[in-house]
Amino acid sequence: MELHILLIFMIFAAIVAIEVKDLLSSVIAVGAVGFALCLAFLVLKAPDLAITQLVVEILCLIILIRATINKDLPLVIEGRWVFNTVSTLGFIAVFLLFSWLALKELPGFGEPIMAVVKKYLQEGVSKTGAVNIVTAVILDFRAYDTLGEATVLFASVIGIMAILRRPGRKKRE
Amino acid sequence: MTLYFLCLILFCVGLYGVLRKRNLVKIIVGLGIMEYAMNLFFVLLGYRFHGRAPIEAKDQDILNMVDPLPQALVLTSIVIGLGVTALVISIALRIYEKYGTFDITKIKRLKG
Amino acid sequence: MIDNPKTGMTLIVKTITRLTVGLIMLFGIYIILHGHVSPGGGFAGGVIVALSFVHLMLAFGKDTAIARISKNMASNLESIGAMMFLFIALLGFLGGSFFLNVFAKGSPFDLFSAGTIPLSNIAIGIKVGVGLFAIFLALVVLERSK
Amino acid sequence: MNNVTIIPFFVIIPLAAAFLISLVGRLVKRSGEVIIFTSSLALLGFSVYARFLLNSQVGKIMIYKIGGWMPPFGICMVLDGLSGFMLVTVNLIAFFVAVYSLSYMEQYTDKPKFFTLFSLMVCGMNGVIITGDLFNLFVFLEIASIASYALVAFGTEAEELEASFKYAIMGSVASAFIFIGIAFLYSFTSTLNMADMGRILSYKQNAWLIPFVGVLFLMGFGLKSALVPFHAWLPDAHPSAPAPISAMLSGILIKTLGVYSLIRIFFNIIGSTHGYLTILMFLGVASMLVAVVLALSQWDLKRLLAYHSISQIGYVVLGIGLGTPLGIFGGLFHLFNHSVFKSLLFLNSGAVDYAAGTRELKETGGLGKLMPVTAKTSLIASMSIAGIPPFNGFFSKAIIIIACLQKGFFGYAICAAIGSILTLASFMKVQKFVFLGEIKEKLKNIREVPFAMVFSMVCLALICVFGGLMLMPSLRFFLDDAVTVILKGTSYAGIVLEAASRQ
Repeated sequence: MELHILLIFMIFAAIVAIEVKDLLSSVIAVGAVGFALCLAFLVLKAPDLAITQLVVEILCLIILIRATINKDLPLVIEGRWVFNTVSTLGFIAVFLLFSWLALKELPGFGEPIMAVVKKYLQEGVSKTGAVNIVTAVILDFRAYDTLGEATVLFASVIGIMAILRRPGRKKRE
Repeated sequence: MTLYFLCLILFCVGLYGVLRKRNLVKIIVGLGIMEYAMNLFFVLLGYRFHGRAPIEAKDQDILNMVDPLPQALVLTSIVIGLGVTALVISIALRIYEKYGTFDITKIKRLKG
Repeated sequence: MIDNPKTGMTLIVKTITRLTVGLIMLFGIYIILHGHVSPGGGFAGGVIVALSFVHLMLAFGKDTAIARISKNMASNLESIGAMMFLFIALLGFLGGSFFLNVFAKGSPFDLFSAGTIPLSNIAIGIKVGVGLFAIFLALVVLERSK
Repeated sequence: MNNVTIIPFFVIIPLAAAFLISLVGRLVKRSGEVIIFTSSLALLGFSVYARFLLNSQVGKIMIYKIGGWMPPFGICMVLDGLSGFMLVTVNLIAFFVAVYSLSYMEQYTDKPKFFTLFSLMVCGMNGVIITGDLFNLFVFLEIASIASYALVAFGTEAEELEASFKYAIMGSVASAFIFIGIAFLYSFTSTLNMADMGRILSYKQNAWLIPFVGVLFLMGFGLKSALVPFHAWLPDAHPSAPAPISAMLSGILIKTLGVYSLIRIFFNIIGSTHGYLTILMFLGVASMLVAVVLALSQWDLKRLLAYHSISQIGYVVLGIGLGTPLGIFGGLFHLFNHSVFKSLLFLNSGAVDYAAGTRELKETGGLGKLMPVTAKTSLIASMSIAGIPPFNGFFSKAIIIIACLQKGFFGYAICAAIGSILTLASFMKVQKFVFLGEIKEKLKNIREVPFAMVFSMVCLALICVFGGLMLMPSLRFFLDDAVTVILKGTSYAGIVLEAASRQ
């Protein structure tokens, strides 16, 4: 039940974030979505994710607020995109309709199949020595994924430093 | 089931923002919302009624934990999302520096 | 604070920051080291370490933070962290397979257990901490130099 | 240590190179160049060696179990005919582009960062190709994508940043769709290993789930490979990047992230049904015609080439969508050929840009006399892409058209032929305005580009000329094995799981 409330809150906050005119308010509203997500992770028994989401959210908010503060806050003018808006909404409606049909065939909420995972739970501690099964999965069973994840972050750090450097080109002689 | 659907609605709110908003920051915000929604969706899929967090304790039964695999994958996904968001923000800041605005309609290539 | 980088925020903020920044960093290190026995791990802890630097920078202005760790140094440290993780992965070849957890597993619930997992957590923690700080530094330097 | 130990090195080498370059690149002069050259040469050697090694294996498949975990529990790497083919293609182009960029990137500042990102992109592509795990594919796809977003904006000019922003947003939306698709599949099958997933899907009944997931993947990978309704980002992103990166993006990135992943998922995991194939063929033909018509009206050399990339991807998708052995053979052959000649064309355009400082067709002219090598290689590439007989493009296009006729799709065959004629027309325009005609006054004193750039262009042109030789019986295994993997379809699952328990 609390999950429903959290999700509905998140949807409202998201709509506010998308529709509000002021950029700073928009960023703060998206922060609200993020912290609600953090709570939802706690309810879903995912403490690792809750910690990570919380700190990542703080960092993202600091960066986003610094990006938008002291900048002009232009009114987002709209109106002549009626056709586009309608077609986007149509696409979303079709997407949701078919996803409803597809969701019916998934196992119900709260009853995952857990075929492969059973082995992780049974042998995780004895095979890897890590008590935290999530850590055992990300750093032993699927450590290769984590190498990829570290590389993604590395790529984005190098990419950001490349994008923010100046000048980008040498002058032509 | 309803939860899954609500989660996909959240995803679509983000998608709407990305596709229809005319401001770089709004687009980034929309992207962030999409990321939240897809992470939450995956974790919801792994929840189990009366399960407990996937951390071993000395006096507890092993097999009543929630599915740890989606949590591990979503951890990866959160970090990927952070990387993408930071990269996109830095690009947006450089664009702001060149044009003095976040408004797409004033930036020639991003129209349409 | 953006208008006057030299002074940073007010005295109250600075004093509180001086008291808390060490604790925040310590907490980050704790989270990194205990990744295999409690929730958290290299990523969460690394972000907390990065946040402690960000905290310092927001309160005191960028010079104080840069005096502790410069952008080039952050970038180098990040590469070293990444190399360490790759090296741990390659260590697995000693046991015959890429990413094999070669060290002794020890007894569960101990700090020194789980073979290479704590080492991986430390490598990731270093990488993420300095990497994210480098991102933040680059963004702030961009804003200043306009 | 046995034969399969070679497989993880396709990821380890570029990754180690990237980390090393970012560490020592600034300190030691020219170290970045040395490392990138060595690593890409090593990768090329390894990929060719691995391809030949594959011939001696039972069932032509090699499995590497990371960390020693059996497949459904850990991640495994799979090297089969299709991966071997893609690996050789990617590393071949990456090597020549790396050599080319040694000289070309002199125009930009901070070369070590460029080489780091380049290495990461190659690492991402290799990772996507050899992985046998669906989520791992997503992770490596993101590595390659993020590196390419940053590389597109590497010049940090206004239009490059805009193109990169658009590309990054579209790419992230595509990734989100792919991620949701993976989440659906995970919940339904409770496994992430591609082979195991294929096995479970083959007996588990469903009505709406798999079509819905199929559409999600089609949108996601379609966006990554820029098929026509999803192509809007490509004509901005590819021309804005530095020329070597345009060559990488158009030559191999859209094929690896888009077409290869699409093939792997649709044919080997979900199983190709008539409906998917029809959609693929339709998208292919639409891309082919729409993009070539748009290309005709372009006056920016690189933008014109970018539209042709979309159009040529259409041929590849059409060939594969036919689903017949000959059609798939033609599609894959065209994929290889297009990688070669499109990279060559982008390198040519980079050479023109490097020497003349412009890539507007109206401002250039008569460069043929001043830059003979660039002019000749570009002529070869233009004839290849237009499908003039002795060059490689002719053979693959002919095979695709014959396959269309064989299956009775006369309309598609005619469309393919028309597309080819329009391609010829637009490349005649390029030749006329860039290399023939009068030399403009201010371009009088330009010279041929440096040796490293010439070397890459000549080598790629030679591959264009002799590419048709791949049809010879002794070399056909290279393509035939890849076709076999696709044709075997969902029995991929059984083959991989059986090989995993054996090796």
